[in-house]
Amino acid sequence: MKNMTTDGPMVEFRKDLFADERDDNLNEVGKPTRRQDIRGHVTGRSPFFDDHLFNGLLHMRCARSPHHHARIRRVDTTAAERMPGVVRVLTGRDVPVNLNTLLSLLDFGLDDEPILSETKVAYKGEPVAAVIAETEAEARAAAAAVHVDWEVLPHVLDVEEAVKPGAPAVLDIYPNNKFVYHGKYDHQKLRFGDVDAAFKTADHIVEGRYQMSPIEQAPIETCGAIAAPEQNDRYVCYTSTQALFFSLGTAAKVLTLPSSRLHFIGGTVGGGFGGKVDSIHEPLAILGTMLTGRPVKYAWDRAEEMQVGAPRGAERWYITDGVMADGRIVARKFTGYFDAGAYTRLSSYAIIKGVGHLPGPYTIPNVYADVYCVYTNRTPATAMRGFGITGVDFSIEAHMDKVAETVGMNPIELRILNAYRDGDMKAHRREAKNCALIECAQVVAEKAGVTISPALKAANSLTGGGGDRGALPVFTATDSEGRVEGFTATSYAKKGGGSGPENLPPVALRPTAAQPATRPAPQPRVETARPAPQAAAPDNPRPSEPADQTQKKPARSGAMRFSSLSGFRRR
Amino acid sequence: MTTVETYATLDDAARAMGSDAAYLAGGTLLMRAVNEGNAPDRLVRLNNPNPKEFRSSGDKLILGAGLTMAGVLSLRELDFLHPVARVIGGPQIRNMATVVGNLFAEHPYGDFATALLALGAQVVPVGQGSPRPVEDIFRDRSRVGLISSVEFHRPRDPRAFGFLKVSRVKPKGVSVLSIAALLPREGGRIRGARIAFGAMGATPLRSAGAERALEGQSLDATSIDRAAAAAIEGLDPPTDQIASAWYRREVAGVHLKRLLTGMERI
Amino acid sequence: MARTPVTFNLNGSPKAAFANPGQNLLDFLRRDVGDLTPKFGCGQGTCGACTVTINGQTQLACLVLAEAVNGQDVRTAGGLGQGATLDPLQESFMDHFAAQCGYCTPGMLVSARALLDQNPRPTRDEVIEAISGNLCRCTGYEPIITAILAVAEGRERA
Amino acid sequence: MAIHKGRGFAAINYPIGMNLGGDPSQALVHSNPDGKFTVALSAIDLGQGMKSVTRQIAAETLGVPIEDVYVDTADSDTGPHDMGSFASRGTHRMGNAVIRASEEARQVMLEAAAEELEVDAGDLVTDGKGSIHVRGAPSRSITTMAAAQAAQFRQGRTIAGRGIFLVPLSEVDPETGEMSPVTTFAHAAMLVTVEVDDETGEVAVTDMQSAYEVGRALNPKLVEQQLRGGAWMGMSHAAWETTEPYYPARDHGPEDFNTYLMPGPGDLAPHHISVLERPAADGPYGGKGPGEMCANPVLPAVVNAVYDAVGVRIDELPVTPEKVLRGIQAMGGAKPRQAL
Repeated sequence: MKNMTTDGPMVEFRKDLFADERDDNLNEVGKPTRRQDIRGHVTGRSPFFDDHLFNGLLHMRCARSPHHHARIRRVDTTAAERMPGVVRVLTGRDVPVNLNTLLSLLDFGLDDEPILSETKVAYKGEPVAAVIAETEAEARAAAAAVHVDWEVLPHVLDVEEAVKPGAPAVLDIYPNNKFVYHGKYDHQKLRFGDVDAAFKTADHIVEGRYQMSPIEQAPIETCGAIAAPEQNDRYVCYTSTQALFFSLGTAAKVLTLPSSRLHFIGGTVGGGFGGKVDSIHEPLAILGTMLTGRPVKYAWDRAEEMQVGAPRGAERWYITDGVMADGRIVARKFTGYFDAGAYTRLSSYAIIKGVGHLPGPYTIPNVYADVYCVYTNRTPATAMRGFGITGVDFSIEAHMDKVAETVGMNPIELRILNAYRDGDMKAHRREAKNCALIECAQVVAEKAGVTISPALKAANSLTGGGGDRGALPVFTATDSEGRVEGFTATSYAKKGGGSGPENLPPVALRPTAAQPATRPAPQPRVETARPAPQAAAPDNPRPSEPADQTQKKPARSGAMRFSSLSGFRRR
Repeated sequence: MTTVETYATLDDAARAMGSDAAYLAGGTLLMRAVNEGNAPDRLVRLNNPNPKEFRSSGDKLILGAGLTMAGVLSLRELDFLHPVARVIGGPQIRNMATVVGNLFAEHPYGDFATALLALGAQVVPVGQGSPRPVEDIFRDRSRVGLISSVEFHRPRDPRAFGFLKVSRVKPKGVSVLSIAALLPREGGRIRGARIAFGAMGATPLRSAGAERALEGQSLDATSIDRAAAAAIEGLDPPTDQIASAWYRREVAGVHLKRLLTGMERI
Repeated sequence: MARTPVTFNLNGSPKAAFANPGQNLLDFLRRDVGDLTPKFGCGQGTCGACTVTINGQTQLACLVLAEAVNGQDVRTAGGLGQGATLDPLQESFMDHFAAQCGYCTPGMLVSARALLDQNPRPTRDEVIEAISGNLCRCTGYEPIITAILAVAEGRERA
Repeated sequence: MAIHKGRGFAAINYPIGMNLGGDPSQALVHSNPDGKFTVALSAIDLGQGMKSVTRQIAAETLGVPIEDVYVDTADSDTGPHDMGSFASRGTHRMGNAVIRASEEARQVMLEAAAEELEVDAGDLVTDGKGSIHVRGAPSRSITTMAAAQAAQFRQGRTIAGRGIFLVPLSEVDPETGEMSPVTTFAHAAMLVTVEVDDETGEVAVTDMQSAYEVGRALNPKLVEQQLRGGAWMGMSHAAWETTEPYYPARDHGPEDFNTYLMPGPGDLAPHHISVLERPAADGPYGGKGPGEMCANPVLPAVVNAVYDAVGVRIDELPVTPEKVLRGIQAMGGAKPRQAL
């Protein structure tokens, strides 16, 4: 069954496994057809965003915070505006909706991040002004001439320091530097069975602490966009985005433009690995074009890509396993801290993905997790290949090795013994299907010459699952640790909501315009939750409510709410 | 904003230099600074630099200002330096970077300069100045004028010179550290030991401890162990993205021992 | 600002354009000459995406002063192959799936061509050395090494 | 000095498709008068092969040769809505949307052919080589080009299809975490061999043996590209990469590729790959999307191998020579286990 498909190290296709679940006689699917784009790649003719030339192209570059955390007393652009070649200098005042969170397009999370910060910066490298000049060198020189009067604030860089009482507040809207899930808890919970009871019955308790590093996506093409005026009062935007309509939707929201006035072109991208989802460049490039009438390019240089571009966030995991002497894991408990950096971006979402993945590809009858999305004064984290999973898989599989050593078992046998099989109940309360972990482990053991017991060599994913293993726990221990008051579910980590997005306009829940930045705070600086108006049309006036700060806030800090699911809404 | 001045000779270029000017040779460091907006306003360059600018006089080897790493690799007279030139950057960098420019390369670069320090090389200023030891350049690079060449004596036995570069990335990676050793032997005894370390300070530095441990000794397991144990004396390792000062201290002796053991076997 | 006329050979054809003071060759080739095959990856000389040859030697266009190529012979990936006939290296990269996003590919091919021009039968280690200045984030390099060796060993056409 | 060899193992699964769903992808397919098809998408090809894999899926579904299909992506004026290329959703979501669009277009194509052949469309099959014929009677055939021309110029039909694929949005229970994260999982196992230098702490990965289960290898060479490149990235994550070498301190953040470390071509380990295919019920032709999971098993396998080699557990990535050396020194020397 071995097909040599390269001249280098071998690839084999194990067509013998799961053969009766497949029809291998297809015409085109399964063929090693050349890439459609390969000729363009080898001739250097594939059109990346920066391969579109424009006469009179202007260049944009941002002035950035040198501090981890600081209040902005004043941004002075007068010197920059007088520099050679400078056409315009943008600050937060020029951005129509200068507050966003990427996942607002999915009705997930509060807008928390300015496009160009006006009052405060929360990480080193945060942009406060954008210079537009005739050449890249002139934009660079002028960005250095933007003067900011800073008031440096205490900062926090470690996730567990950040959640201690009295830690500097990174974002005023999230109490204790923790994202709020479902309007209810300061972490995402997973509760399946009763781990504490199971620990008491276990022969061994195995504990571990694991730290994943922050990692740069490092595409060879840096992130960027070129915007230009198009006919019919529209704007065209050539972009390196990984997510065309995410970027288009974000630009429409931030610029308060109907999406029909935007024409996004991309699709040929020089590597992404998750780093080109954030839609940082498109809104500012288009805004530059709107305000100058000329084509504008905004792209990161390599240093910015590495230190300003959002990395894969670091994660810290604590794992405790209850293990029987024969190697069966009967309970597994996680405490996780995701280092989101200064703003939410996609971290809150990564955690839900990670929690849905616990306890890894194993059937364990008692599982518990508390996972925190923690704000620190670091570069905001975002997606990267393996998003939400890579770090916890590192932790789980390093931990499995400790378990194997504790019970004196071959590590491959330990995995097969505990592997999930078709019909098993997973901790997120769905049945396991289409499993293949056992077969992967067996193939590797065979290739590497690792001897495993006949019983485990004969095991498979199709049989031996279900039954007791497929049942929900008789008892699940739940708790209300980490309860948070004053938030509504719709604007936090509850995608859509039970009654559907059409008739559930998110309730306006906003920080006040001017926010104190230091702790301690007497209570969360948000308004009390109000019931969502039922079936209110977007244009209907809001039900009468007590006068509050929300109605007085300046329009640019988020008067409109936009989502891919529910469109624009006036608050 | 940047301006560029192009001259026919180094003498002309030297006259044009000033505190607001930088001399553009291979460009591998200076053009990056230009791209990043960190370079002086005036760039001074030669019209036709010679990438193989080299001559010898007796056992004196004279490497001209235009000589590139690729130029070194193309010259059989410099074969004992090929292992050094071969680990500077990647192929493109070696086609551009000059030997003299490497003397001005700041940490973590400057592995060729480390070799020149071990060789006791002298730099020859453009104009009237007399040759000065490369240490003078390291002391204050900003006050050095244009260099016309760097010169040193060919080791009588080329096997007396050894070089090792340790990097995390292979085959092209910046240094955890580099070591150059010149161990001339007379009657089996080392006379005039020079051990230089790269990436173990802001500039290439000599290991006073290792030199003392080797001087007058034969190169054997005992003297090598002593040199390794004393290697860190005279060095001032930095913490950077590649390694911490602690790590550099811990492994400096280990790598010196490996280099010297290899030289002992020859 | 005073622009400097630069006359040079690009892929065998004479070219003339004006360079800005301090402008690098990469920007000059892309914006002013119109050869988009060299790519910007770093502007620091650390990625190799802008690799070109100058008088037959690979250099990094982002670190070359544009006006320094006056009178020189510059070649880019745009000059590989002849007309519709691709260079054997280009064919081999296609056959061996040696490109994914394609962004490092032009620079990688220029380095590979320079290697084979100087050393038609390189060893695997010599191939590794020759592409060590060209970063690829997608492939893990193995297919690229395989594709170059295939041409060197004559298993690929020509 | 000694070099110690060690082996480490890890096994993982990976959720395919955007977490919790709610993320539609759309595709449009239409034919030209000469029977060639264009697939219009807003998906992104960032190297993973989106254009190529959707092209194969479209050709398979339409029943036409691959060279008769061209995928155009991404222009928001012509490509319908798509959330993007991330979260291992490209092949899964867009592949299914392309199948639906292609099925619809195929049906019109068969109806046009049926009218020309004067048979029932339900009796027609495609041969995948450019012809449509009556099932069991290959001689009663018409080329797809002729069918397309007939549709366009005689019958007044548009051979076109629309496709959308949406996994409905899942709720998440705040109390228990109950949810439907995704509909299918890919799998992998990996055994790596390392060599550890006990005087310097340097770790070299010298061999990788893997098994990846990908649902179906829609294009085996594209799958291999992902697995090989992804495993390299996993090795890189394990022992080289970090934006903050002294995390959580932000000092010494790398700003170029000389100081942001990734393994070079001289650091490669031979990677011997086995591909398993257990088709996913709702994957396009069973495909799962291998692009993200391939790096994940390498990280733990490397730390486990280092422990096997010298007895040092590295619980904080990356595995730098410094961490290994400190561990060895703390134990008073390497403690090789070689248990695997």
